[in-house]
Amino acid sequence: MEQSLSNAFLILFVGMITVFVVLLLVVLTGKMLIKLVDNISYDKLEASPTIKFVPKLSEYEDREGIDRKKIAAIVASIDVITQGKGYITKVEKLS
Amino acid sequence: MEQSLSNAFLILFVGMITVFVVLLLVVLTGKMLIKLVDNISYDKLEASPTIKFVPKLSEYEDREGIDRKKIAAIVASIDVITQGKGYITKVEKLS
Amino acid sequence: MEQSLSNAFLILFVGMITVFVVLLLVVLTGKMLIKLVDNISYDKLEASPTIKFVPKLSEYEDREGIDRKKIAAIVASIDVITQGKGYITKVEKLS
Amino acid sequence: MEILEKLYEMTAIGELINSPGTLLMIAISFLLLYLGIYKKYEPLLLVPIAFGVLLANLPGGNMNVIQATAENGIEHMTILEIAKNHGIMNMLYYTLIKTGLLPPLIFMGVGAMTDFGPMLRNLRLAFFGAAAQIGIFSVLISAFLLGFSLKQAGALGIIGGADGPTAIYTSIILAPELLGPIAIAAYSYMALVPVIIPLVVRFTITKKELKINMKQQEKLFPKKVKIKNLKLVKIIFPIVLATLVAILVPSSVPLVGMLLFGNLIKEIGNETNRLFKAASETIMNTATIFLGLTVGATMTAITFLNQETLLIVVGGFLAFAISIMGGIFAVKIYNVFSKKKINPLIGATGLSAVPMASRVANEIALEHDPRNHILQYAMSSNISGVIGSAVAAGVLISFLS
Amino acid sequence: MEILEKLYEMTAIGELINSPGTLLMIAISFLLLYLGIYKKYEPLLLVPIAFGVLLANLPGGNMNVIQATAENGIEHMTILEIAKNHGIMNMLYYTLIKTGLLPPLIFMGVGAMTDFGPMLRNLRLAFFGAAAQIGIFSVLISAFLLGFSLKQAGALGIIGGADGPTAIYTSIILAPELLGPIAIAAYSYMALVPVIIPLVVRFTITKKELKINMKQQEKLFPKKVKIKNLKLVKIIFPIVLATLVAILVPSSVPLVGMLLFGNLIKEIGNETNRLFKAASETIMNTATIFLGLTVGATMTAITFLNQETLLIVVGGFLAFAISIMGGIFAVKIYNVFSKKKINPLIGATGLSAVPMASRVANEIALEHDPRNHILQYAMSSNISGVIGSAVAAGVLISFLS
Amino acid sequence: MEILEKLYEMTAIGELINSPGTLLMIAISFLLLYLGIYKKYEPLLLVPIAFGVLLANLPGGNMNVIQATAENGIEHMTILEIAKNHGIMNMLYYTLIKTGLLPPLIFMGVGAMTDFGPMLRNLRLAFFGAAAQIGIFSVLISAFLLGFSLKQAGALGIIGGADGPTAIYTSIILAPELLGPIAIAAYSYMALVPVIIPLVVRFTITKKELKINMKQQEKLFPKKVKIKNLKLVKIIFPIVLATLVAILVPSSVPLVGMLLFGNLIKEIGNETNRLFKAASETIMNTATIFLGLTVGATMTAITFLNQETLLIVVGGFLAFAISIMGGIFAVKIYNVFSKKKINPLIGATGLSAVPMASRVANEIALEHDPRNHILQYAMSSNISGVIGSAVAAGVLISFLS
Ligand code: NA
Ligand code: NA
Ligand code: NA
Repeated sequence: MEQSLSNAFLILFVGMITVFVVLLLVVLTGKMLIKLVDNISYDKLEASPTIKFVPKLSEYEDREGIDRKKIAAIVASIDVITQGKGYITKVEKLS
Repeated sequence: MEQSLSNAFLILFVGMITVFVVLLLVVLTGKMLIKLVDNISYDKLEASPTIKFVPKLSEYEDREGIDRKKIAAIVASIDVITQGKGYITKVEKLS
Repeated sequence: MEQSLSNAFLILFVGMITVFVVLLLVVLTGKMLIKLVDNISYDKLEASPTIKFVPKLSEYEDREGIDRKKIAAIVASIDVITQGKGYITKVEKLS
Repeated sequence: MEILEKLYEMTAIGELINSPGTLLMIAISFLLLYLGIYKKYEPLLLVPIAFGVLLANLPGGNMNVIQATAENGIEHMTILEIAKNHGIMNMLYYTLIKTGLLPPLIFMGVGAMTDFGPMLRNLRLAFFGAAAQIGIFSVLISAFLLGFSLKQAGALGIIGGADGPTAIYTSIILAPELLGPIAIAAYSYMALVPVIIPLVVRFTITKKELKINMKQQEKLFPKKVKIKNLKLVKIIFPIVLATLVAILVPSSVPLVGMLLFGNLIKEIGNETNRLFKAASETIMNTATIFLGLTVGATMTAITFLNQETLLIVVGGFLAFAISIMGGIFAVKIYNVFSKKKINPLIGATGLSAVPMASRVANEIALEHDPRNHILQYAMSSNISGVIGSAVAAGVLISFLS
Repeated sequence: MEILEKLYEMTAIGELINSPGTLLMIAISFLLLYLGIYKKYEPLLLVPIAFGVLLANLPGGNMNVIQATAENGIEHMTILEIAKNHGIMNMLYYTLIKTGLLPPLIFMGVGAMTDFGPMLRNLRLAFFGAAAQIGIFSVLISAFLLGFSLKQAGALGIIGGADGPTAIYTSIILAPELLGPIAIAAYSYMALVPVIIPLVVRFTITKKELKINMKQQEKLFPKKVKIKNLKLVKIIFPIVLATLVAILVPSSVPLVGMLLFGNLIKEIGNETNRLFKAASETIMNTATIFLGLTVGATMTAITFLNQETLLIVVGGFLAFAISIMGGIFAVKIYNVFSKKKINPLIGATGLSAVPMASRVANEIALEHDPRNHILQYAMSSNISGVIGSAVAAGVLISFLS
Repeated sequence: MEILEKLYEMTAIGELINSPGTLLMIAISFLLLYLGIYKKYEPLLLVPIAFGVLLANLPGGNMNVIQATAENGIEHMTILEIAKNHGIMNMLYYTLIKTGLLPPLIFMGVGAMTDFGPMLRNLRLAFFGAAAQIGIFSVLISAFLLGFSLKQAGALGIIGGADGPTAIYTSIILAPELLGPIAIAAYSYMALVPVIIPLVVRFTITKKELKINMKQQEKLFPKKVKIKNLKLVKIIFPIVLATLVAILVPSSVPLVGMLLFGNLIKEIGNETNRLFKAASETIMNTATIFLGLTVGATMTAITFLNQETLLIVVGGFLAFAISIMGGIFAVKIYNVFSKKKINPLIGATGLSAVPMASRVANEIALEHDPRNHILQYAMSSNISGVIGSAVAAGVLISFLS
């Protein structure tokens, strides 16, 4: 019983320390990550270097085969109409 | 064999009685229920007393709460933009 | 070991023969099938003889409880707009 | 030469030659596909069942369901052992079907797609869903006299409940060896309801009776009760009904309880929409595929091509016809004692086979009087027929298992 | 006469008379349905739990979960044996719940529906999700002193994590016999967060503190870092976090790892949209139905109507209240040492119960100053509270199981 | 002090220090995530596989798949025993993967998303899907000579089928210990098809051959047959094909049969739309998540970091390259004897890797002649290549298992 009670207190201490350490690390690594990603040029990322001559089309995207600019236009119009509370999950081409 | 045959008839009687009793009770409790609910004021119900200052928003309701007229407008605009090659499967509110 | 090697070669031969035979049969039965179906009058098929006086309504359609004429109208309008390349997957009543 | 020999051994040609019944089974599978696809007889079930028959009967594919015996000890095997020794079809069968899991899950989906509104609006008519269960018990006795065991006779009789999942659930428990033909018979006759009901009606209902106009009767003898808050009634109704049925026929709880749970999460509305979607689409559609394929896979030449199957086909038809008659005569008897007459077609739909039976009844009524729309009245006994046969199944299980 | 006897035997009326506790359980199920449907307390969970209670307690339905013991040997039964001997509810319980499968799957869905954006934009505040776990460990000690075993005390304490799946996962491992009441308590108090938080706030935060305006503080002490490429950060963050947590608290990996996997496939976007849909809808909704029904089915009169349940209800409330206080006082202490003040409500939301707690905190802040919107700040500690309690669960499991 | 000790024991830091291979595995998981997310190599599979690697290799999480041995007796454990002793990842692996369930289910989904139209319109070209399976059997022999067992060699060779589920299904049956690296190699090379095909083409096809214009050839030598009722052909085709394949290569039924069932319920249309949705979305997406995570979880430092993995990576590449060459040379030989020439790129796509290979071939053709669109022709051999490799897998399984 006494042994167990001291165990219970041990768990209290270890537990709270762990929680604090983990969330501290969450904060710290989060901040580091944000800084790190900032240093990577955003433009570099946009020009993703994937195999160029094959516009990557997983069978899923396949279906979508809709001009991205058009989608942007749609989204914009939806934003106007819904005042930003709506989004389109899918716009599909039909085969 | 004979025992079994009398069993079969027993099942026939018990079965039909049970079915009749259950459906009779369905009719009776249904009628009682309708009367009972009638006596509860409808208005009282509408003004559901749930915790008032928190407009209940399960993530799901969120999605639906979009004005239907707006959806019609969206659909129309999409049709124009995509020249009919797209359709909207879902329009969701974002939380 | 030697036994196994000869097994490996056996698998090579049997495997490639099988694959060739199966795909040959795919080609041949495919061609036969196309000819066969051609001989069946298309019109005969269209006038599917299923029980006539029951306009088939799976329980699914049931649920939607939306005027069928309205759906027809929507579909028609979509067809016009999309030049037949679009379809509506769902039209749901919102509760 | 050795290569050709090995090639031949690998194929199933030898086995096909040795067991010509297999060819017949393949033909049956093609017939079922024809009925499901071209004739549109319950395609959601008949197509997977037919494909299951096809996969199971092509020898060597290891896709046929084998019955558990004391020797093969399948009942005590782990999932992995079943899959390794008997393939994935047996694995699916022994985890999803033989456990009795899928029919209750499908009932949950059926409940989520059922609207008790028409029944609540014409509650009195729900009573006639009881009389239409008589086919179940009559055929039980006939089948027993023809030499089936009592358990098998019960499974055969339940075809007269005109409800697929109920028939499958009852067969699994009472006579799993007859599962295939019983499921086929149940779904085929449900698809044939537009033929069977008119047939029975022709011999049992007079033209005068067919012209009884329900709306007119309503006006002559108006109801007192009107439902002011239908939504609330619809929410409380499945809860109360579940309690009631569970107390009276506990063995029907896996079916009726799940049906009413599915109905409840539909009626609550937005708050439980995620559950509704899971019950009526995700789980329902997935269960339908696996149910169809595995039920089909139980039908191999040995288990299917025998006299019992023929008797099941005949017995199933009788069970249907007698059930319809039961409903019709119950209304006739009622009409003798009541001023407010009921169209006997309302009794015919007590069979269930929702909503096909109601549509057929409505069509027949309209044929005799173009203004006599009885659809919404028929739906009442139609829906109560589902509860009726599930309760009947509970009685069978409780007495025979 | 014989017929009536048989009829009576078939029904559950006899059993109901013999065990009046059953009636109380049915009443409890009605109460839970009332809370879930009418009061809208977490209906997605409370409705299936309540219906599970109803189905399980109607005797004879064979739908109640029974505890595995050495005598009944359920743990060593195959799925089919469990289903045959104890019904489908036990089959579902022993394959989906007792194996610990569903809570991680639900966490995957929660992750797929969680946006770490608000937390990343206010990372500093995430720290206060730690202090709000103190209720878990304080109640562990109190419960142990009241006579619970250490394992049971841990399972009780975890209610203070204010996270349903975490509570269920921990209970399954540490004290499966208490699963039902713990799950009910956890979800009920989560639903009662709009009552509990204001209550605790009233006794612990001054009006002046409640008026601390976070946006104003931001302007006074501006942050240095701004996130230029939030999308990329959001993709890398769950990967790094998973690695980190897994190294520090391996026993929390089934929960936290799956949460972060779900979040990753959401953040990647179109390329993994199929996985996202599976995690956030197909699997999530299906898991919710089965979790609810089976957890409810564990609560029979014998296992539920005892003193322990009462202590769990009280202990759970304490765990919630102490956790909220922990968060609040952590902020107060921080404010002593920092010029840039934080509204103590931000600490209160460290409890988790996302996003309810944040909304409640926001409402309270607005009541005292209509321009003081703290929602997005509250969301930071709110989300980190989920990670905090999953980590705490990992510690409990690692020390006690 | 004791607290710190306990803390350290709880973490996985000690284990990480003891087994540096783990760090390498974590690095590999990051690399796979990079390839899947940033390079977009088959993200639907690589992302869950990579996350599975991450979760499995962080020690202490109990999320790594362990091989079944006679000592640990996993094969004979119930689901609950596996979950309790070895965690949920092993539970999922031994019920979904090791049973061979998921690959057939994924094939059902693939079938539901495959359109046989292009193949039916250019049936003759389907024949070249056969030649492109030569890589499978050549690498089988090479691997055997390098010291792999025949079973392992077969599993390695099947990478040359360029089809993920086929590779996984074959590996599970023939050499489960190599499942991880084989799956990774298969999916990686499928993603690298845009690099591998051009490479092989450069060394094997002349510029003149690349300019062969299929449409022009059609005009010169017009086909006689035109399909009047494509819809009906598309419905009957999978039924006939299933029968045919099942008779000739029964062991390929679980794959090919399910593929064609999926295709059938798609082609029937509205009547089986619920089944189609279950096959192509609900089941497919869910299976993809669990397949990816569990396959990833098989790759721990011990099973992955060895010479065999290296040989699999090299062998897999060879199998791909030889298969492509096989297809190309089959066309070249055909062209020697036929007046109506075929572009050898059509042979290259016999590899399968649908529809990536066809797109790549089309791009190459357009590079050499901007009017030479060969996409629809390439799709014919491309789709037949899927059937070809599933049949080859059937042969391997039938001879080696
Ligand atoms: Na019925
Ligand atoms: Na928490
Ligand atoms: Na291939």
